[in-house]
Amino acid sequence: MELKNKKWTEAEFNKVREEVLTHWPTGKDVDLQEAAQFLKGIPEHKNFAAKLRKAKQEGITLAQPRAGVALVDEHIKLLQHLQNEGEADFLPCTIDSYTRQNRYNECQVGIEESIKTNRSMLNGFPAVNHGVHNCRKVLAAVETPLQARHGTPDSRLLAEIIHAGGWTSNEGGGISYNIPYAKSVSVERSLLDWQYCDRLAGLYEEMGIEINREPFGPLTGTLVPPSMSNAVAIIEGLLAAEQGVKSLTLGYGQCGNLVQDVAAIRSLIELSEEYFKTYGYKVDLTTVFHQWMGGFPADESKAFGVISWGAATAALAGATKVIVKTPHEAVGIPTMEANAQGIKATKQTLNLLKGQRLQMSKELELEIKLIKAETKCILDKVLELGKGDFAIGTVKAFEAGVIDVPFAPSKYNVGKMLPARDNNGAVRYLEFGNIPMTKEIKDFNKQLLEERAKSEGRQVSFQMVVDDIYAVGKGTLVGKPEK
Amino acid sequence: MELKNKKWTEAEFNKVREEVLTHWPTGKDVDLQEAAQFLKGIPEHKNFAAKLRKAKQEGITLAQPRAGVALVDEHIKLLQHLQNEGEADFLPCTIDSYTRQNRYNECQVGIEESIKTNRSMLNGFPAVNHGVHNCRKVLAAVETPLQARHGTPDSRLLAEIIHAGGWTSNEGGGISYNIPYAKSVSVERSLLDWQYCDRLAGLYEEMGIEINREPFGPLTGTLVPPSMSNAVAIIEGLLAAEQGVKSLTLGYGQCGNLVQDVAAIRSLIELSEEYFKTYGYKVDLTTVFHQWMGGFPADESKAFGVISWGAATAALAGATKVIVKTPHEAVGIPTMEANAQGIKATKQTLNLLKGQRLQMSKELELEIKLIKAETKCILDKVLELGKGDFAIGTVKAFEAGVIDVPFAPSKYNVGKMLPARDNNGAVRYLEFGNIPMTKEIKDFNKQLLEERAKSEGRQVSFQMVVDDIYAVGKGTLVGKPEK
Amino acid sequence: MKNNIVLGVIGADCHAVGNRILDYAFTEAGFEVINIGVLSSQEDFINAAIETNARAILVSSLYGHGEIDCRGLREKCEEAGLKDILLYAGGNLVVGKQDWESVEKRFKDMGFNRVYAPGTTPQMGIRDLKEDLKIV
Amino acid sequence: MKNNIVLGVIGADCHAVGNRILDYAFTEAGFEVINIGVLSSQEDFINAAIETNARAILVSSLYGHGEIDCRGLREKCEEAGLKDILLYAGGNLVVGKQDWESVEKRFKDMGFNRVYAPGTTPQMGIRDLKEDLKIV
Repeated sequence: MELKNKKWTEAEFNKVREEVLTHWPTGKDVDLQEAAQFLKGIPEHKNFAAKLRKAKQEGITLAQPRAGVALVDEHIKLLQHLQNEGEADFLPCTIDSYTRQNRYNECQVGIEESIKTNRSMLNGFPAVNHGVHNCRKVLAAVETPLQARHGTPDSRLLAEIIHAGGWTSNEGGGISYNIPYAKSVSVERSLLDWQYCDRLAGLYEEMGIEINREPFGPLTGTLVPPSMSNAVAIIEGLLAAEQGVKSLTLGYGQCGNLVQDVAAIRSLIELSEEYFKTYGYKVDLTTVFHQWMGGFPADESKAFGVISWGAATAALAGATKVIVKTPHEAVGIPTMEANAQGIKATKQTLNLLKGQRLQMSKELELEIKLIKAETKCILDKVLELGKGDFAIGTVKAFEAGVIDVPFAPSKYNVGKMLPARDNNGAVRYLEFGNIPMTKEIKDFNKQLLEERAKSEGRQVSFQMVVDDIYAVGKGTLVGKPEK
Repeated sequence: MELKNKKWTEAEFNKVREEVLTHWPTGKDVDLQEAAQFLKGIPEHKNFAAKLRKAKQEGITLAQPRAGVALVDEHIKLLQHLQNEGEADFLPCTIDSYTRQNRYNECQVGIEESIKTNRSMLNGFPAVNHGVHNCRKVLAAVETPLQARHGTPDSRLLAEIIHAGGWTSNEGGGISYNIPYAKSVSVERSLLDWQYCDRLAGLYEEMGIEINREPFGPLTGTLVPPSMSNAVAIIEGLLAAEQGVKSLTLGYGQCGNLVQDVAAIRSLIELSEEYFKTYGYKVDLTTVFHQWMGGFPADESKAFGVISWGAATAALAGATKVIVKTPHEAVGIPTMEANAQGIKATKQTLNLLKGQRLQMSKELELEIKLIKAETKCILDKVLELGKGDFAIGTVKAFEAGVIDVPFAPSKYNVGKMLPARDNNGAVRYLEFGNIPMTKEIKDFNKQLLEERAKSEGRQVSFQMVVDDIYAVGKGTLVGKPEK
Repeated sequence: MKNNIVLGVIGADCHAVGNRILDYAFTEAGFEVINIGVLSSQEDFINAAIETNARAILVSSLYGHGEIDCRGLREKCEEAGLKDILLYAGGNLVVGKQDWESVEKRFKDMGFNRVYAPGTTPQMGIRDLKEDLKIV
Repeated sequence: MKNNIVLGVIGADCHAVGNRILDYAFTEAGFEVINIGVLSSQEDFINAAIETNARAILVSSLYGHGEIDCRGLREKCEEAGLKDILLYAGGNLVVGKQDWESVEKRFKDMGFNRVYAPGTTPQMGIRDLKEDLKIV
């Protein structure tokens, strides 16, 4: 099938679908009509799109953890703890890394070993292996909507199973679940596979069932300049909307400078709504703010400081949802107790800040303008390369380094761009590589980084970037040279 | 001695001093000349005033816990833990409640029982009973400046002992350590006694030794409108400056609305500097921000959320120092481990926010203007009542209810004023009592509270105040009616 | 018979906020509250109880010295002729985070009828007091 | 003799940031780094080591599956003729917060020469590698 940004026909979809459902035996249990009936029976408080819309109307920020283990009953126990003790507003099913690579055989090994050793040998819930029935079992056991969170370049079978299983949201996108999560999956391939996932959501919408889709905003989670992640989010949003997605949650990962973080969320909303309008899509747009995705301090009290500051920023930015970290972040996958602790600190902060927003200032206005201008430079070029088609343009933009994600594992990412923090902790472009920006923007970024270099008595260099990566784990935002 | 806002003469001071030093046997060990020599030998990094000045120059916020136990060695162990594990920038010696009432005999009972039962039976360090020698022992054991923190209407002997003991800061003031801490000490009495403490600090200054003084900003710590606490802070600052105090730290307790909290600190700095200038005092002014002083959630993760948000607000306000709460706050005096945890969460947040300030917005500008206007209304009337003398005016202002502190135990406080939160969580005047404000200000406060009452479908009433008092402990800022 | 109760904060403790709220809540609940306020001695409580013929003494302590301050109150009440008066205590009664059951036991051993942990709502105390005084 | 080392992230793990930093740090320290990147199989590591005559294999695992992914690597190295090659492992090697000593022991039992806990700096690995390879 040839990639273009055009809604798939029924024939196109069904042809691919037939094959997709054979990827693993559990695929045969997916029946779209039966699933639609099942989904219609789910109460509104367990529908992701409906709960998000309500939060947006009330102007509040809801909290969602990450969590997933190998076995169904253990997973239910984990989610119930996060719901009852942690007071999570949304529950996740984080999918394990083998499923993300479609290595279902290895999932099976992981499941069996988990039973044998009595501890989860997988870093998430292998939903494909567990199948539709078990996904429904998980939904029945909780009182919040469920979402699959993963990092799967080819999530087609997974999407079929989770939606039929009653999970009303799927995270990911053709860029955001490929470039940061795979080494050798072409952009063309993953865009097509995610058009499938979006079309599936669109089909449900056409049957009167709301399914939320959430492109993964933070990308590599490491010093991604807001304009780069916003450009990717807007492209994924437009591609999803074309396939019929109606409930869209665009995301952004905290960088750490309050003004920049708030500006990132505001410009993401404003610019994406502009594009949706231009292209005639009617979308129920919400936003998700990811608490700090980089290195964490090992000390749990310090981790609470990082978590709470992320929660405060999400509230001040007016994000609809915040994804929560835990005090165990530095050492790996948290216990369910630690996970609940992260949610509780977050919710307390959100409640204290209910209704409070960062007010407009000269600096915030400037930052919103800058992010929008940078994002437009990228998107204009993508559209030019694709001769008016964002899907084709995206493939060419990666080839050309017009879209360039820092620290991405994918060989389809040029990797010439380099980011670093300025003196206030805002993430700027240190090397633009082939990213097309105006001279004015380039000079402004350069000037800010040279100010920092000067104040630290060193040259602008890769060591600055390394220092920034380790900085939060060591307790600061901007990485200073070792004394 | 007759109260007026005038620097005490040497004769006046010495006459009172002779008597003060007889209040408890340890008083006889205080020798001002010997103490001055000792203080001159203290390295700069252990001088409170010097470290504050450096922080102000660098634009950073430093963290200080509260802590104190009955016995010297245990107290040293506690402080060393807060310094080494908690990374506290300043150390406190919180003084026990018997000392605060000058009941040194009961302190002695507490000390003896603490030795017998092997746990602290006092809620602080009884510095007067321990005497100069032991205060110096504590100082020698740590590497940060020390400050006495208490709540003592008559702190004269305590001040003599701690400063001679090498502690270079004393918290308190004639209003702020009387009205919230005593039932039947007249304002005149405590103002005189605190003039003594200020004059003592001034004498050291004249001998070339920097002593920091810190009026206690939060007063009762419960819904105190910023203009009321700022008016008291400015009066105490002016009275201290008259007695020769050069290093002054004015304080404010977090109310919870970001814009109001930042406006409170900014207006406190601007207005007090204006007054110092008018009256010709040369003062090294710094500020202290108290993390939330009201009821805390019992859950420790939630407490971390409250603590971190306080730290973030302090940083965004640009306060020089922040006073830290602990995750044990809801249950009473914390263990040293919990105390260190509170500091670590705070310092992590401060470090992440280093250099970040809340930018000027329309709303912030308005709030600064409002707080200044309200404060001026109070101060103008105080000055009028005192016929130009702030000390005399203060006594009369309390009699008249011109200064009126909510929820204060003192019978010298009229207690007619009632505060409550508006819809955004900012603390407003619900009842002005006899506090003189312009009609415009009164109408504005009233309007904001009626907006809230309307949105909650109830009348403006005392129940609203009760709900606000419990709110943070229950997880929100504004107290909503029970459903 | 009127339901007079004496309310106050014992010892060198000056925490006034909770005292105001308890006053408000118990008054709303129909009790006649004699509020002797903060910084009150055992004698202050006993004198007020005798003067007003009170049926209960409600002692608050928020600053951790409650254990020292409350010792002997029951004995002094009996000496003063307040034979069957109810004694309640609540707040942050001891220094530090201690096992609640052992704290409660120590106060009950001292002769208190009811002992309340930090964070108890006024409603709890009102319910108990109505039960103990057999008020429907 | 050149000090060639093979660097990579094993299994289905795509954490690329640390890999870039290790590449940078070991190169700066004078090693010839053959970086096979993320999502690398045991075979990828072994093939790269044979091709470049490497003296050490540095395995990263950040996603918790390290225990499954690393099993048998030592045996496969020996089968492939890499008799004395150094095997290092580091990152978040297991799922969840586990006792570090038991984790280290399990990896050493699998034939790893050095095992690193979360949060170890590259400098620590560089120092150890220089020591193990007797580079002054």
